[in-house]
Amino acid sequence: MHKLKVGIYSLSSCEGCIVQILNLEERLLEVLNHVDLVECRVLGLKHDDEVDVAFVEGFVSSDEEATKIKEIRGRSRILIALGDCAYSGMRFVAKDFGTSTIRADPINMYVNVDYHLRGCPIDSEEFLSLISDLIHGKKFKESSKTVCSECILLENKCLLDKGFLCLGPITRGGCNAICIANNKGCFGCRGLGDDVNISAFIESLKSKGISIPSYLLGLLKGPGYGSSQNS
Amino acid sequence: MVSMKNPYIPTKAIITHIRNETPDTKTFRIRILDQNEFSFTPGQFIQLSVFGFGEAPFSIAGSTNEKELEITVRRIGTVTGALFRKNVGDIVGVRGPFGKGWPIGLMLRRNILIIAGGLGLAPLRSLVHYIILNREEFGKVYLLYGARTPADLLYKDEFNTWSRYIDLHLTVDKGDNYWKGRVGLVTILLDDVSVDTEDTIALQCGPPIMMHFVSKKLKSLGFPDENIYLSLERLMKCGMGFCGRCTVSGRYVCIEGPVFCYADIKSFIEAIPEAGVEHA
Amino acid sequence: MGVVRIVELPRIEGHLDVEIEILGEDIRVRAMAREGIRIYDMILRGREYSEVPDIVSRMCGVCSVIHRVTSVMAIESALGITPSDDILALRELATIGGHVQSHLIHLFYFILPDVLGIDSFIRLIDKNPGLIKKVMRIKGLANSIIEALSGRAVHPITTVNAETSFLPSRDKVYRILDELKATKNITLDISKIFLEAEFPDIPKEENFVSLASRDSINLLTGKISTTSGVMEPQAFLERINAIVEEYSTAPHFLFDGKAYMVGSLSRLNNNYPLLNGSARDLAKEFNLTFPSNSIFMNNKAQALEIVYFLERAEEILGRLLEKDELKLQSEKKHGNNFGLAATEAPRGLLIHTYQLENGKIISANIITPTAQNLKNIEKNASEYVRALLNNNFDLGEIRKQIEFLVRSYDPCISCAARFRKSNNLGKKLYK
Amino acid sequence: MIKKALRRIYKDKLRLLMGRLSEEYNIFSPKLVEGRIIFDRIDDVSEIINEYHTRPVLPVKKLFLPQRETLFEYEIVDNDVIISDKLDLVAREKRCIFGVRACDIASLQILRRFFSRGPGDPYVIGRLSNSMIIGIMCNSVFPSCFCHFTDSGPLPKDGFDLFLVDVDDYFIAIIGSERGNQIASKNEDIFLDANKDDALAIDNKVKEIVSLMKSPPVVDQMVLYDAFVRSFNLDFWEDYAKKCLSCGKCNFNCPTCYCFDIFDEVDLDLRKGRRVRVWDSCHFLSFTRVASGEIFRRNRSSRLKQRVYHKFVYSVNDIGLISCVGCGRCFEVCPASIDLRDIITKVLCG
Repeated sequence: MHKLKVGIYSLSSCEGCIVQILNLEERLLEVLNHVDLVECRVLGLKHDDEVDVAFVEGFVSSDEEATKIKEIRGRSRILIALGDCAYSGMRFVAKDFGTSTIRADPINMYVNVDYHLRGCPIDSEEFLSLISDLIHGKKFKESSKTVCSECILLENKCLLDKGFLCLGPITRGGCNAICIANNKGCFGCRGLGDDVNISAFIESLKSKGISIPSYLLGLLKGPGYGSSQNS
Repeated sequence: MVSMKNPYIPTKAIITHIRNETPDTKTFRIRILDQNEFSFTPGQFIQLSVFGFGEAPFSIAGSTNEKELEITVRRIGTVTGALFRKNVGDIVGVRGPFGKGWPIGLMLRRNILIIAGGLGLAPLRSLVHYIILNREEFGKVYLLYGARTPADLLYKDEFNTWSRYIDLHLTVDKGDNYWKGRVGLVTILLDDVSVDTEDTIALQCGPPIMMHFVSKKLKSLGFPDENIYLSLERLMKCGMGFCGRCTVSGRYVCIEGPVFCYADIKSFIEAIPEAGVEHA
Repeated sequence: MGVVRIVELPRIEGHLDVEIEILGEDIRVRAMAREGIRIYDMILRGREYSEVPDIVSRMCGVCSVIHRVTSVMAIESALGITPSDDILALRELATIGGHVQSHLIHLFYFILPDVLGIDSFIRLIDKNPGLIKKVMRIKGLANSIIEALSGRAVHPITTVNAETSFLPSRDKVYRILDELKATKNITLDISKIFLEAEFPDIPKEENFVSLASRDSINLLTGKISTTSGVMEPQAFLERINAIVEEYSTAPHFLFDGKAYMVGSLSRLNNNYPLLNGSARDLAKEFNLTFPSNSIFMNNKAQALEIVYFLERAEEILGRLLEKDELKLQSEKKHGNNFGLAATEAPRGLLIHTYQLENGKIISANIITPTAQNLKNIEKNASEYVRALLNNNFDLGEIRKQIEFLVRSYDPCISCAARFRKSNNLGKKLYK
Repeated sequence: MIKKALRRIYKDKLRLLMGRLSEEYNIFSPKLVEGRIIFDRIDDVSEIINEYHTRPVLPVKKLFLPQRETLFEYEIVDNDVIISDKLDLVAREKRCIFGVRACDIASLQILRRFFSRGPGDPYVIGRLSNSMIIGIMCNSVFPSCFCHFTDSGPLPKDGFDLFLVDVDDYFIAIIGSERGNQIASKNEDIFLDANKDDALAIDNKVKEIVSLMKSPPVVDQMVLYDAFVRSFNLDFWEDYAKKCLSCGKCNFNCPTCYCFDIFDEVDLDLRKGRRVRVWDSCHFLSFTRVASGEIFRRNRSSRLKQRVYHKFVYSVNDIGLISCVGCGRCFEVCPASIDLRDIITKVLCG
């Protein structure tokens, strides 16, 4: 079988998504048995030619980067946005919905994105299932669960009930509620889930006496970023 | 103790023939291994496994008198994508048949009006074959079939044969240079035939939007609710009424359907817009 | 002779171009950070202080632990909170996990190809799978330490503090301890690759800056040691200044108007007597002497630190396990709303300062190790180019050597990038 | 007054009994795991909690229909597929589930009835028939409890082997099955004769619990059914839909929600794989999405109604039982605090 040629690229970012991939350790070796990693600056690999799959982390903050992402798209069959920077311009992490004057554009403002891997950083299990789908020619499907529903499957104690802010009910799952499992409210880094009800969430926070962070009001207007390929 | 057969385990089957129908549709003929025959009622479906990719429901499109079964598949998802990469001789898995098919008992000696859109002809093809085999058992039979373009018409090379036994009418949404037939939605074909609304059973299968308009039109023509049947499309994962994904108004499409009588659907408390039934 | 531009220097964290300009006797090297603006100092303004650790840990995917810990310590200082010794010990553990994984990435994924003359670590998958697996095992161990204490290896979820009192289960701790013991020889083995490697020797008088230590090599607290003496972090802050170079999206720093170096080598140069255990034995075995003035020794210093840190982790864990209960209650006095924390990131001295008002951040200043090193990189590289030219190296070889030299600083541009070129943001952000 | 046979078990003998049972059965019980009480396999009877004042977030359902279950594994060899059935494992395991409350026992009866339809689901039914159920009566009431309304507690009608009622220093054990009876007669040193007042004690206890419960006024279940049927198109559903977050939590911790998804997982080399089923939620948009992209319950209110109507109407049509057991877990965890009892009251008021 033809091995997929894979490139990993980064725009402005912390490169944590690449580190998350490297952190797969021996399971990465197994992946590398099935794909050809041909290009990755961090690992010293240069290719400058066509690839089957391009993973791109980071956002576009300059014209040079806009050119770069277009150049990568031009020579890749499938392009995947890695992490919150690439799919929303880091808005879900920075909780900045529309007020920023800093240029931090999601890559889908410039090119078509085939799949998103959400989160800050990406979830390595989700990365594995995406790469497995690509190897097998399947369509990758994002989790349709909310973080809240993944959390209850782990039988965690609800942080909202304890009076802490947790964005679990409106955030797209796929991370196995890792923050709540670590006793920390969901940070919302995976963006919004399907058909979430933000105004109802705000009401529910009010009734629990949890103060409403201002960015939630910004979200009500719709972030306009990170729209999923499922919708 | 538990010694029941595990109904989740598919039976192995082998692809014996693949025919291209349209650019994105193929008909697969499948022989179930270790099984001499495969009996089903037209309108029933099977769950087909492509190992590694999953399982998906497909209407049976072939004839009831054949030992092998046929399904017509459009490439849209994971399982269909994988099936399209399969070749003759490859192994797949089959469970079924599942569900209730067309109401053949009721249709005997009555006139039949079949309305199909696009891929919706697949579960009706096995019915057409059944009718042709047992032609004398039925009254007048009309088949009204619409597709997006002439290239999207399924089973084209069977039309001549069919026409000898039944009244076949075709339409396309958009014609091409060679198309001499009707252009428009399948409902326009209803204007071309004059059916006895009192003694005709109408059967339909197609995209939700088509069935929606066809149901409305049939009602306006005066068809009684009891004489209209349609095949509903829902996501069936288990096929046995357990996974809960295919229910409409609490009814399991996988066991009570996919073919439902319009009168039944009208009594559902949940609206079924594709049947033209909207409550409240 | 002209200009050589290394575009997007491979095998470092972040985007850095290096320009070597040779005009007769005049040799200039420019370290041009290319990363886009990631102005965390700005993003933080107006935020609740509780949001800061989550946001600043996103500055860097390799050293997210230390950014998180440093921000928490700076905010604690603004609020008048003094963390207990046990909390500090747990934070040191998490930090050690972060340092070891960062050093391993730097040494094996970034530097080893220079040593072996290959382009990428992944070429070894076929040639030396045993080595790859050893490195991955130790890196996995380092990550499991972070995970146990902070929930996730990249962008840790929690910081040990009195509020969340997140503690790893004893099970996890024992598993880590077992693995620490089981992998001792592997750690020594892989470190030796760098200790025995021959690196170019370019002795240069340097100003090595790090935290000053007393009992063990300090990572989280303490004064700052420079060639001009040991001083309080605040005093140090007053003697450095940020320079806006129009070609770089990261600021360049000078101390008393001079370039200086932070990082592993500075730590060992300033604290060598505290290096103990196997790391000390290894230093002797390989005749390494500190202080050392060669930047290439930074790689060996990191290799020694990996050994030292993992032994230190074992020691801390053992000590904590002996206690029936950890003291997580911190002391709280009235804070004055200004907080500063100076810590040691894997790449060297890191300073976070925050000014609060009514629980909100009104200004923040994050001074990263790489930004502090950039001027030193330029100075050192220029002199190295001169030395190479004198020895008749051609441009291709010079380019390679400069890449190696820059890489040896283990620069991290993601952290350092702060403002866009050709604007004056830097002047607003730094005094 | 209770008609079933009664025995007494002194509390200090309970672990002795469980210890003996553990020789034959794998024991499952509410157990303390990292500060939470959850149903789980226990290795040592000392882990059994016989007085727990909270309840597991996930009901006992998870032991019969696991969140994630491998239905079968397969291996592709040349052009053949070798399927290995995982049902054997289910069939072999004898289990004793201790500490099940009446509401959860009632839910198992509903699941049993549901999964016995048609060809039957051999995994769920296999586990149900291999499991001994030792229930325990609630000593206190949670704010969300209304099992009296759904006629599923505080005392279970059937579906258990033994049911313990906590009375001071002993339990009154209600013998619920022949299997329960055998356990009692085999362990005569533990199962002592009941006092003639014990039946009365149970009665009083039930009355006390019921009096504490915030339950809507009890109505005949057919009245409830009719009221729901009549209310389908009333406007108040939209008010609930405005509050609902569609987060799906109420599905996952409902003792009777059983809907699931099935998919294949496969190794990277495409040789070995498994067919897996996982719980799914009718609150998710994806639940009714078919291959062509059509979504049949796009409105939030239609999804919310699907869940509620399933409990009080569809289930009655299907298996002759309402499938709400009055545990109130769904609104205990609901971030929007949508209280099912309010819905019921609204529906009954028309």
